[in-house]
Amino acid sequence: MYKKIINDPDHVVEELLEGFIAAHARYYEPVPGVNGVLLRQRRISKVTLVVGGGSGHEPMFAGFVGRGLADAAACGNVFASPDPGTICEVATAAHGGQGILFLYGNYAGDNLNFDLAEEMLGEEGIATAHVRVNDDCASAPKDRMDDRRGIAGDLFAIKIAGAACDAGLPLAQVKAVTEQALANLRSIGLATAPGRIPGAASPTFTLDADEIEYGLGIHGEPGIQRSKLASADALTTRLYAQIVADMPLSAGDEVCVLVNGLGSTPAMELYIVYRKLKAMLETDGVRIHGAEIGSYCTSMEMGGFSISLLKLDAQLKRYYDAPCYSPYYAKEGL
Amino acid sequence: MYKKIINDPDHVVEELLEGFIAAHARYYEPVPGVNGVLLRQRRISKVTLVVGGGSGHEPMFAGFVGRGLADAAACGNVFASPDPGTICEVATAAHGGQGILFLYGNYAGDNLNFDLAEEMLGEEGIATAHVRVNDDCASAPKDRMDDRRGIAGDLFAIKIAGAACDAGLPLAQVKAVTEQALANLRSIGLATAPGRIPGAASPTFTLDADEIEYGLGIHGEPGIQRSKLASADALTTRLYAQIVADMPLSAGDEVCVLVNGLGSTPAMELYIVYRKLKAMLETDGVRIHGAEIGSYCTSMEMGGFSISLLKLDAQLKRYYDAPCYSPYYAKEGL
Amino acid sequence: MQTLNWQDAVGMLQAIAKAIITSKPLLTDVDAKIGDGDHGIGMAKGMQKALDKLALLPNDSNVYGVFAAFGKAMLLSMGGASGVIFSSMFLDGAKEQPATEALNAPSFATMMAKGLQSIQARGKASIGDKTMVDALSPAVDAMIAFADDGYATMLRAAEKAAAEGVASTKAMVARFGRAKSLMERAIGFQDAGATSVHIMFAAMADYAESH
Amino acid sequence: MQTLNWQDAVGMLQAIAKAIITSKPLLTDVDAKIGDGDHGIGMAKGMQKALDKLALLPNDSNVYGVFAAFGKAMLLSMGGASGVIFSSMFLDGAKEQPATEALNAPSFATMMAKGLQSIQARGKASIGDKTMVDALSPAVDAMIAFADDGYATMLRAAEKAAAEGVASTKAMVARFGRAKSLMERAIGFQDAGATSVHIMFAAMADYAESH
Ligand SMILES: Nc1ncnc2c1ncn2[C@@H]1O[C@H](COP(=O)(O)OP(=O)(O)O)[C@@H](O)[C@H]1O
Ligand SMILES: Nc1ncnc2c1ncn2[C@@H]1O[C@H](COP(=O)(O)OP(=O)(O)O)[C@@H](O)[C@H]1O
Ligand SMILES: [Mg+2]
Ligand SMILES: [Mg+2]
Ligand SMILES: [Mg+2]
Ligand SMILES: [Mg+2]
Repeated sequence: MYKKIINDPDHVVEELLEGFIAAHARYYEPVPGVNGVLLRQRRISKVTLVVGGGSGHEPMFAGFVGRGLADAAACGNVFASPDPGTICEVATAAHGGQGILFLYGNYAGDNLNFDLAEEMLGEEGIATAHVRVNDDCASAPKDRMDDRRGIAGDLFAIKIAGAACDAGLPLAQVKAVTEQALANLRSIGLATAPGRIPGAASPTFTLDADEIEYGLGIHGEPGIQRSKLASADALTTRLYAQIVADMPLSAGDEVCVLVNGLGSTPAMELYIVYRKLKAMLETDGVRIHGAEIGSYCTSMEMGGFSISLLKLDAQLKRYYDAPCYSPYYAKEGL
Repeated sequence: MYKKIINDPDHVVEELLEGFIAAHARYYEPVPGVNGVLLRQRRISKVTLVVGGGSGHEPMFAGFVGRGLADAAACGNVFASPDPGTICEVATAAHGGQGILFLYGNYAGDNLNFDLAEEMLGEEGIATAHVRVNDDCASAPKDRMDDRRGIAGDLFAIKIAGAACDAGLPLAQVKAVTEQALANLRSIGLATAPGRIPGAASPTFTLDADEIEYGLGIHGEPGIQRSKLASADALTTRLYAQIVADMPLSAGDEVCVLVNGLGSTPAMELYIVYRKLKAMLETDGVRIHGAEIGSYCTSMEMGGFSISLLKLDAQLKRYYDAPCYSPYYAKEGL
Repeated sequence: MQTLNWQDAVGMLQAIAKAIITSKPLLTDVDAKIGDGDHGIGMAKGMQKALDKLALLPNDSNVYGVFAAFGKAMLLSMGGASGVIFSSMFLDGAKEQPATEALNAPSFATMMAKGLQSIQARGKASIGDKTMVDALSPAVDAMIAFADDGYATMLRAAEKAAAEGVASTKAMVARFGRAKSLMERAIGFQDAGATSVHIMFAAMADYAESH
Repeated sequence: MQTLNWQDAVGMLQAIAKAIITSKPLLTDVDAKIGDGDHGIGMAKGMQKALDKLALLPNDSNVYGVFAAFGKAMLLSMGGASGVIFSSMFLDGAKEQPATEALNAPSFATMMAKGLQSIQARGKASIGDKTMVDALSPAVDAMIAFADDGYATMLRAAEKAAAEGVASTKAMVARFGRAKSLMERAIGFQDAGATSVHIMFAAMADYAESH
């Protein structure tokens, strides 16, 4: 059993959320009886944004509940979608009367559970819609976009969707804006070390001393190739090439960039990656409008990182620039 | 050699800072020729706060350059104090004319280099003072406070000192306020896994599968005891007891709390620790005024965490509550 | 065992739950190979909650109610793909059925067939997609084929069919779940959910043979 | 070698730098035991910068200038405790000295003694505190004692004294540097900085004996 600072592997999510909500009590309140996080000062005259998914990716998802971001998060067990009962409770508690957009990663488990929850809410007359984040361009070929997983790009999806809700758009339009963000969003990552699930006897995969898993998912799903470790610049070059092959960029384009650490990779390394990414974007004549560097979407001590690029249009840029605040993601107005 | 996403171990700090300043270019500018970070929109009619120390603790120190925080950071190599030339260049570039407070951890290397820099600045007629952070109550007995190391509590010291500078206090008073913060600040940590210095052949220490290093420093300095891993609640209880033995708390006291991850420990575990800490403080009748949970002061993939408690008085509370903004530490005004 | 009464249903479902809980490490290992390694954790958790539910369930004699309660407890506690999929196996065939004090083997087979239908409607997986359907679908076929031979024979046949189904998943590329991104690299490994289905049928067959 | 001229000073300092760079892993290991494991990295980096400096240094014949330049390059590149401490060893005894084309052994010993003095003024460490002073102080004593016997004898005596100094640190509890928080747990391990001092004197003695 790997060393974990926990009490009981079967109760990590409950205890994590208890600590999380207590630590940020100024901003959050619990949803009685289920694993969820609710924004205290939520606006009611707008579409409600509910995010969620498996736990173990902290600060994703609960850390992006905040002003200008999500109104609530429904939290599953480690690496498992929340159940439909949890999703319904959280959504009902958060609902401001203008309908609910569910935003979550495109995984079989999440899809099934959120769909069931939408069915249940629909029976109660609550308008709902969903957008499934599918930014990981390593997870399926381009002609099977619906099969792609959601990874760290979720951060940008939540940012845009949250701002669109705050702008007062109706549900269908919030959904359309969020889908536009996804159409312009690509991510790809690699791992140097596996994650460690509380209570699991072994890590999520094993790698030799000089190996990396290229294109892997944030639950340790194997990627598209097991490769050799290379320099930060070489790895970044390879990942960038793969993204632009999938979503071409032209000189004059503007992007937002996310270099996301998967858990145990030091910020030092993420900045070294960003340094190279920036150089390549500059060479290609692409302007970087915003950059987020940090471990926003993690995988239980996994080592490695992902890169996400969000290609901006005027609308996406406006929503990206809107101020927001959560303990993990604060943006001053511009 | 451990897996690192770097290019050349001898240039990690330069490349890290290049990426860091570029990623947050809205806020930061470089100090030509040396490893330093300078706040762009620094106010000049106030005492200048310069922090610094060895690199490898990211986001500490550079990540706490910001509005209401530090004006600049002087960055050494990994786990080594910056040299006096670097400190002088950074301080001179940041100086607003009202004198400079240097705030750094109490380590032989930092003390020697910052002292030399102060000598050099003094020769140029610049008023300087320093405060050495010594929050780690595991690093020396109470009758040898001057021998204690600085660890994650640095965050609170920077927060208070930055607010005191912003309040327009003269240098001597900024120093006095910061010393008062340190008098009321205690930290203690433990490690479950060692750090990995880029280029080093082996980790900073080794631990058996069920061992922890109790009371260790943020460079992997051995602690006061090698113990067995226990539950999060048991470990937290032990650390809390050690802090209150050193700095007694009474019912009615108010504190700010920091649960700091050392690098690879998931936020999940930090919140589980906080949950217990909060319960114990409540039992003791101590009010938690603010809580920071995150990996603010890291140690190159080290596993484990530390707890810091800042006992508030009216003045410290006012400065803690002042708004601040850096990409790693944003506080809205209350 | 000719018909299944309330007590039998509870006993058989308890046997299923205990078998899955015991197999937690195995299921986790199987899932770790081509998935995310949590299948054993999620299933064991759901089974524990379902056991807790059974322990509190008032005996109203309605057999369908036992299966529905068991499935509902799984649905509301497991999460994950398997939460919906595996709870449907018990819940969807049993819910909204008229109360019955004794379920005969053909009705049992029908209930499981409905569960399978619902699973396929929700999850969209067919035979050959490397999911639990590859074990459940042949098991349901076997149940229907042997329904007239009584519970023991029917369930043993289903168990054998499920075992073959599990083995068949080794050769498959996954079209659902986390393993699908692996493509050809998934070949050679059996599906975790199918493995659970087989464990469940083995427990049912054992129970039927000894009661 | 009776006196040390500009070329000798460069050659000897190059020998020191190369010896430290070669010993980087050793020094790092020694520091890792009771410190933070970076001593070899910092020293090697400083020595490389000092080597680079020497390579560009115009030959103005002033021997003290070579030592001062070497020390200054260390000071401005190393950081850490060892940056100030070890640069002082060369810089503080040499700076502000009148230019000299040939340094005799007694003057060399005096220069090193001044360096030691400055190190102790800055770092506050005395003999017995488990620092590089435990190697440098006896080495300086030996240099003064053997200064009249010429460079080779003087430096070999200093090297031997430094070696004994290193050995003596094993029994000590640290009062400075990161090892001090270890208290009794530091006993049994030698000090990293003292180890560097010995390596430097060994390189100097070898150089003097072969030139
Ligand atoms: N669409 C689907 N239809 C049927 N079964 C599925 C489907 N998706 C996944 N499964 C089953 O669920 C199993 C994985 O369960 P589990 O590991 O608990 O969930 P997750 O994939 O969310 O981690 C797979 O082995 C597969 O048998
Ligand atoms: N105050 C001091 N006086 C003399 N030498 C010291 C002092 N503090 C530290 N040292 C020396 O520096 C060495 C450590 O150097 P190094 O590892 O490079 O720096 P750091 O301790 O900053 O990591 C110690 O082994 C010791 O010999
Ligand atoms: Mg899962
Ligand atoms: Mg050091
Ligand atoms: Mg799984
Ligand atoms: Mg050291």
